[in-house]
Amino acid sequence: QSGGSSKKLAFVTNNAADFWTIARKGCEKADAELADVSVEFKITSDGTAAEQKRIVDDLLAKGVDGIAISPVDPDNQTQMINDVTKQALVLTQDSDAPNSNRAAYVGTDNVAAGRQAGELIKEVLPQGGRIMIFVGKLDARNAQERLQGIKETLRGTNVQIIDVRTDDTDEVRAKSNVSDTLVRYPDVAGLVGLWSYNGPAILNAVRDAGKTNQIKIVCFDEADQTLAGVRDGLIYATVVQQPFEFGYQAIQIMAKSLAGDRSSIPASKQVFIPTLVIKRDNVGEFTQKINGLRGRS
Amino acid sequence: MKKELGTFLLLVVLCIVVTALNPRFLAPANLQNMARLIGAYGIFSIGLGLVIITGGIDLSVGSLFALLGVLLSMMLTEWGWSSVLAVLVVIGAGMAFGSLHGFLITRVRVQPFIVTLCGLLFYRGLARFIANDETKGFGSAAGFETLRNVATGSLVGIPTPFVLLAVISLVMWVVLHRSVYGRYLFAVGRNEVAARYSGINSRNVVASAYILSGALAGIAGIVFAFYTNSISPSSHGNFFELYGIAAAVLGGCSLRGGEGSIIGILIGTALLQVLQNLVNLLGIPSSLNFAVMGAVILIGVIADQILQRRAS
Amino acid sequence: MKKELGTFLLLVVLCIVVTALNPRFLAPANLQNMARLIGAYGIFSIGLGLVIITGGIDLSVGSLFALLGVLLSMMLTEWGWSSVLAVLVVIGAGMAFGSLHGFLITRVRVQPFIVTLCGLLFYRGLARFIANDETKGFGSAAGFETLRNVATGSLVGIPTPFVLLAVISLVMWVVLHRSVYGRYLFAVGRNEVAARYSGINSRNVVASAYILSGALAGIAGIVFAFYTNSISPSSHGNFFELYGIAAAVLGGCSLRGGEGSIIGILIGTALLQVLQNLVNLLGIPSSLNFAVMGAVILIGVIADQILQRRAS
Amino acid sequence: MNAAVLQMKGIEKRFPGVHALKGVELEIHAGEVIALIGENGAGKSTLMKIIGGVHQPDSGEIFIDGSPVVIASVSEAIKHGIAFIHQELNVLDNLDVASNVFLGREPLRGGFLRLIDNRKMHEETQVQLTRLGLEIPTSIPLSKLSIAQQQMVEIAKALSLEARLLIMDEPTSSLTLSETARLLEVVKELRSQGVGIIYISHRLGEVEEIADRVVVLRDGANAGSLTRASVNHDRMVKMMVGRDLDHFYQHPAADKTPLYFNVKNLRTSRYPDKQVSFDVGKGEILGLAGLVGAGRSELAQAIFGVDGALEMTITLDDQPLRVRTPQDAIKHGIYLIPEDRRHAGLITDIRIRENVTLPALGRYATLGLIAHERERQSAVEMCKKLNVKATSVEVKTANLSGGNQQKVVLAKWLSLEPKVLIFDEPTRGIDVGAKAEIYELMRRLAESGVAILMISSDMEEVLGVSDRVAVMHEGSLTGILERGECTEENIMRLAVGSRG
Ligand SMILES: Nc1ncnc2c1ncn2[C@@H]1O[C@H](COP(=O)(O)OP(=O)(O)OP(=O)(O)O)[C@@H](O)[C@H]1O
Ligand SMILES: Nc1ncnc2c1ncn2[C@@H]1O[C@H](COP(=O)(O)OP(=O)(O)OP(=O)(O)O)[C@@H](O)[C@H]1O
Ligand SMILES: [Mg+2]
Ligand SMILES: [Mg+2]
Repeated sequence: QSGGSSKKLAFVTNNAADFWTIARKGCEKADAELADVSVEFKITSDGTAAEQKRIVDDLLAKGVDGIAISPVDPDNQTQMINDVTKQALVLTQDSDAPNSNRAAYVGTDNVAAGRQAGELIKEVLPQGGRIMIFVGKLDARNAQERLQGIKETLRGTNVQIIDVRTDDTDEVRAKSNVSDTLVRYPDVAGLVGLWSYNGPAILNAVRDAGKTNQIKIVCFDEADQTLAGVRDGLIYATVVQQPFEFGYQAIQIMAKSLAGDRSSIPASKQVFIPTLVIKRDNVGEFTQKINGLRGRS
Repeated sequence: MKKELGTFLLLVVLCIVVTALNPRFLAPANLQNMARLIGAYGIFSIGLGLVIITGGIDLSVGSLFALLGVLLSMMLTEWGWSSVLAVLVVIGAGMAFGSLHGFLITRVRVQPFIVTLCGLLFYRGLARFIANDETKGFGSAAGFETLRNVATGSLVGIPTPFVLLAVISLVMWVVLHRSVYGRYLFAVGRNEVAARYSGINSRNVVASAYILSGALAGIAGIVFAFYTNSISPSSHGNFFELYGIAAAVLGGCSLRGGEGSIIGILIGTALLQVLQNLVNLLGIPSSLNFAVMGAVILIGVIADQILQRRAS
Repeated sequence: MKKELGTFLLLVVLCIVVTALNPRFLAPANLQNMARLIGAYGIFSIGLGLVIITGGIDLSVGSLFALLGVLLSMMLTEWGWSSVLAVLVVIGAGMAFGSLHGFLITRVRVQPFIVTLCGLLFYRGLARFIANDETKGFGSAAGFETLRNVATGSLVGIPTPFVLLAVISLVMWVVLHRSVYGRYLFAVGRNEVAARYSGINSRNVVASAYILSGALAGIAGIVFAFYTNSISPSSHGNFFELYGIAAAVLGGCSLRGGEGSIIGILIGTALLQVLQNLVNLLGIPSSLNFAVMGAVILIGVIADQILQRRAS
Repeated sequence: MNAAVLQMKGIEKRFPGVHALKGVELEIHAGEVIALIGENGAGKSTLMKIIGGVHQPDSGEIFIDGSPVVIASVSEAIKHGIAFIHQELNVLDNLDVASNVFLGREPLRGGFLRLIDNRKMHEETQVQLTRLGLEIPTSIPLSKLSIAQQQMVEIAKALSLEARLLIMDEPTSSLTLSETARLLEVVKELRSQGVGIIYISHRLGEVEEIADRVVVLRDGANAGSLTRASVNHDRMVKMMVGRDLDHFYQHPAADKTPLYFNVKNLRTSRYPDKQVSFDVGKGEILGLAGLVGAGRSELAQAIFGVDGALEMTITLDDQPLRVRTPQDAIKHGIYLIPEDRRHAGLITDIRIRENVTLPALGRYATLGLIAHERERQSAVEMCKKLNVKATSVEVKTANLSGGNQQKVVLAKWLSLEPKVLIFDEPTRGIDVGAKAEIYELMRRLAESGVAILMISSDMEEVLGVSDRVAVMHEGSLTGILERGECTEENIMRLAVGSRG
């Protein structure tokens, strides 16, 4: 063994979206900063708990010291996480399993992010109106929390949620869902996309229908087209997380904890990384930053 | 026409019912949306149909869309290639993969299911690797607006994918139902041995079906890439092979080979798209989307079977 | 054994290579993990193999896992049913769906591909509807720990799914390779007419294969439900039918029917699982996961073909 | 009173567009052999399929042992003690010989588990094979057997049923003389045991030998019957065809160019250590005789490039040829008419027209597009020439009678302009009238300068048609007989392996 007491850390995603490529940059930065640590970045290709369990099992078999995982289904993976904590340090990131024995959670408060989106909708539709929400899968935790946040904020206002349309992460369906909505509800005032590809899908469909000026769009995450849409004023705003921080913080915290330093874990065991609202005024600056993180000029 | 009749009637009945429940079904905007999707799905379903007629199967198209989409985006936006070149490369790549499948199936004699299953896995992995798991897109298509218009624009109000499909179907109809080559496809699919004894180079015929399917997948891949304008390598095109195979089979192609028609495939494709459209248009909860699709197809096919049996 | 030999050799070679690269491959923990997964996948792959031997196909198992998993969770945690009853209901439901498939295929004469494709769509939709698009699970399994242990625990260090698979394979081996019923499966799959002319009730034989497959899917469904402990109705079991079919086909079952063996299916399943394990164990980038799987399978099958041809 | 084992009254059967059976009557007693004869498409097989539970009659009555029955399925027919050897092979090529013979009634052990008693099955199969003189292992898969051997397996299967009524629909169409003789012995033995046998054949010699009574069908109706005493060849022909047939075989003076088509040192993978060399003259018909499994079909396939010969030198008109695939062969004007019509000869699921034109489709096409009318006319013409009985050329080939299917196979090839034509069992299942026409056609082709190699198991045909006869035994050529030396005895002597 060359590294002597070098610690093996792993970062496990919940799917293969490019959200995670930014988190990966954070991991890599931390990895570079920390001499006695090696980081493995594992992507859960098909986004299922089954695959995640397999990855974790294999990691343990390899003798990993710490895992930062984004559980696909926290409630029901609690048991698994507890099992893992017997052999390695576990952080949850991106989505939390609060009832488990994980050492800490690093990530977004998705309900709060949903509330932010709700506020944005209220802002852009002061007179109220009917809106439709789009997402890949409704049984995903972050989808439900974001939706919950939106619903909370819009309760009692004039904004009415027609329905939630799912597309099973099929981008073609994501777009045709929007097109069909525009046909079915010609009076629809706002469209909300909860997952990263929903933003571009909404934008493209609205553009095809020639309704860019009538319909207000609010979405999540920082897909290139979403940012371009914000810049061009076609999308009102997007709520973004800071996955870079997920990766960076998670690795840092794990490394410190394994070295015996528990000071970076607060008593609540939750390290919230705030979500940002990107509108036309700050989109340029944000785009630049994100492109830098993605290694683009 | 006999075998497609049931599916066709089902399609007509569905359209009437949906129109009755929501007249917006016939709104120009809706028809355009549907036509665009029927165009895109129809193009590659025809390719799959040809392969199925030879008694084969192609599971790789969905992954191929991801791979070709990623490549297209990179060629146009990152490497600055010209539209024409990029299109040629994409279609050429589709054909190259098709030839590879054909070669493995006819010369190395690996089962089509395995060859194309490996394709499904491999191309997806390759797409993700090339794209480095990042979503690719075309931004505002600066510099290749023409290509985008050809791929997803409209021609005198008719979506170009539909126009493309019309042209392709016409050509393929002649090829399949009127040409010597088409006859050979059916012959090889029905009875490869007898075809060989009749002097047909059955290996080349089978291989060519995969090449054609690859070319059509390339064209459809371009359309899909511009339609979504965003290609996430891990999910773009997932399950599309199933839709294509389903369209072909619904339209009367038999997986045992030797049966099928272009018109049938078109009807099958249209049926699947109308079903998708209907769920949204009638405001059926998305969660029931699949259930409705499954149930309607099954009922239609059963009714068809019973009618056909009564007729004979 | 001849047909499975190639896949078997590939499996052995892979295991040796992986062990050489990372000796932890043979660590008890790793072997246990793999055995557990081989058990779960093997159980339903055997069912799919039977169906494929009759010349059919079953695309619905993945969705069935979602539906049965959701039901199981609700029965145990929401409706407070006893473990035994819940298990019986799940397996019974699997058999009921299997009978439905068998009925539609043999009596109404709808193609197996269509029937089970509709199943794939319908059961998934139903699962999502019943679960109201919420993820279901078992929490800490209070009140049915025994069931959980039976489904995913260990027996003297051997994971129970593996034990289950061993028992099921043994039984199914006798059934398929030693009993009259098994003989009829092969007969019907190769030439239904000839089988009928020999006085075999081919419709019942075919239908029974789907029922058996349904029962095995029920058992596997319970194992998977407890393995993941979380059933998200929209994605639980996605693509599993493909893995099962791939295992069977890799193990020598032909989609044209009439060929296959239990041992082959087991080898095929093991191969797919080792491939998955290998990607993680060797630290291959996840994005290349699929690509590696596809490439290894293809290379193995090609090598097998070439060897077999040289041998004859 | 001795009730008939089986009695059929007023049987009617229509298929779409075809009135196949028109009030047919048939009666058979225990220990009786009835020969059922008639032209191709007369309705023989259809009538038998009604007895066997495959088809249901539109009207009419069936009595077994005097009581009326409805035979709704094959398994019911089996329960009534009816065994059926179908005209077309119905074997499972993924199973071995014993499994085929006992399919559907495997000897059991292991009680409720219903396990197959393999040992017993193989032993009993061996008994049946020995009875038929078939020397093949009981554990060999059927896919490794020649058509004739598969046919023998199917016969063994029917015999082992120990039925009271045995239906044999052209059992000997692909068998050679010695197997046929053996089979007829077995039939006689069964008759003496009280089995009722319905025997269908176009080989009238066999009929004369075996039949207690001959029942003739013509166009789906009874055309009379002959008692044992009054059976003779001409009378049977007249009843079948409705008129006399003269000139059957013709041997014109062989006006041939020798050594036109030359095959040297041919080795097939089946018999890798045997070499075969021979030649066929331009304008000559060379008969190729031998017992079942002698390797004649393999030889033909090797020449045609189907099964890649291990070694082979062919010259045509002194030009050496390279034949690796059927396309090569066809390019050089070498054509093979295969013996297995349902497997290699025809695509039974497509129309007659499409089958007939398949080998030369390019001829009916301009720029790759098929000229439909030209194609149809040509198909109609060929069918008329060979007297194919079908409502139109648009009928699915599968719906034709066996003999008519064989005619379509011939029609596929005879419209081409071959230099070398290899026939493998050309008249399998073809009725006497049509046979005469086919022989005439072959002779005309030969006269026009084609070299013809005719593989046949029908001794009459070999003797009647060939200019010379080559004989094979277990992969090697045991001799070539000139016209004058061709006798049944000489051929048989060579066929069993003693060199001439
Ligand atoms: N399944 C079917 N569908 C339509 N027509 C059929 C079918 N089976 C037989 N026929 C027709 O019924 C007629 C009688 O056929 P059958 O097979 O009984 O003749 P056959 O006397 O056995 O002739 P062969 O000597 O050629 O075997 C033929 O005209 C045939 O085309
Ligand atoms: N695909 C095969 N694989 C292995 N052996 C085969 C195969 N096909 C045929 N054979 C064998 O080749 C031998 C020669 O068969 P072939 O058909 O050439 O004989 P034949 O003289 O034409 O006799 P027949 O009258 O039975 O057709 C048969 O005994 C058979 O066992
Ligand atoms: Mg007949
Ligand atoms: Mg032969």
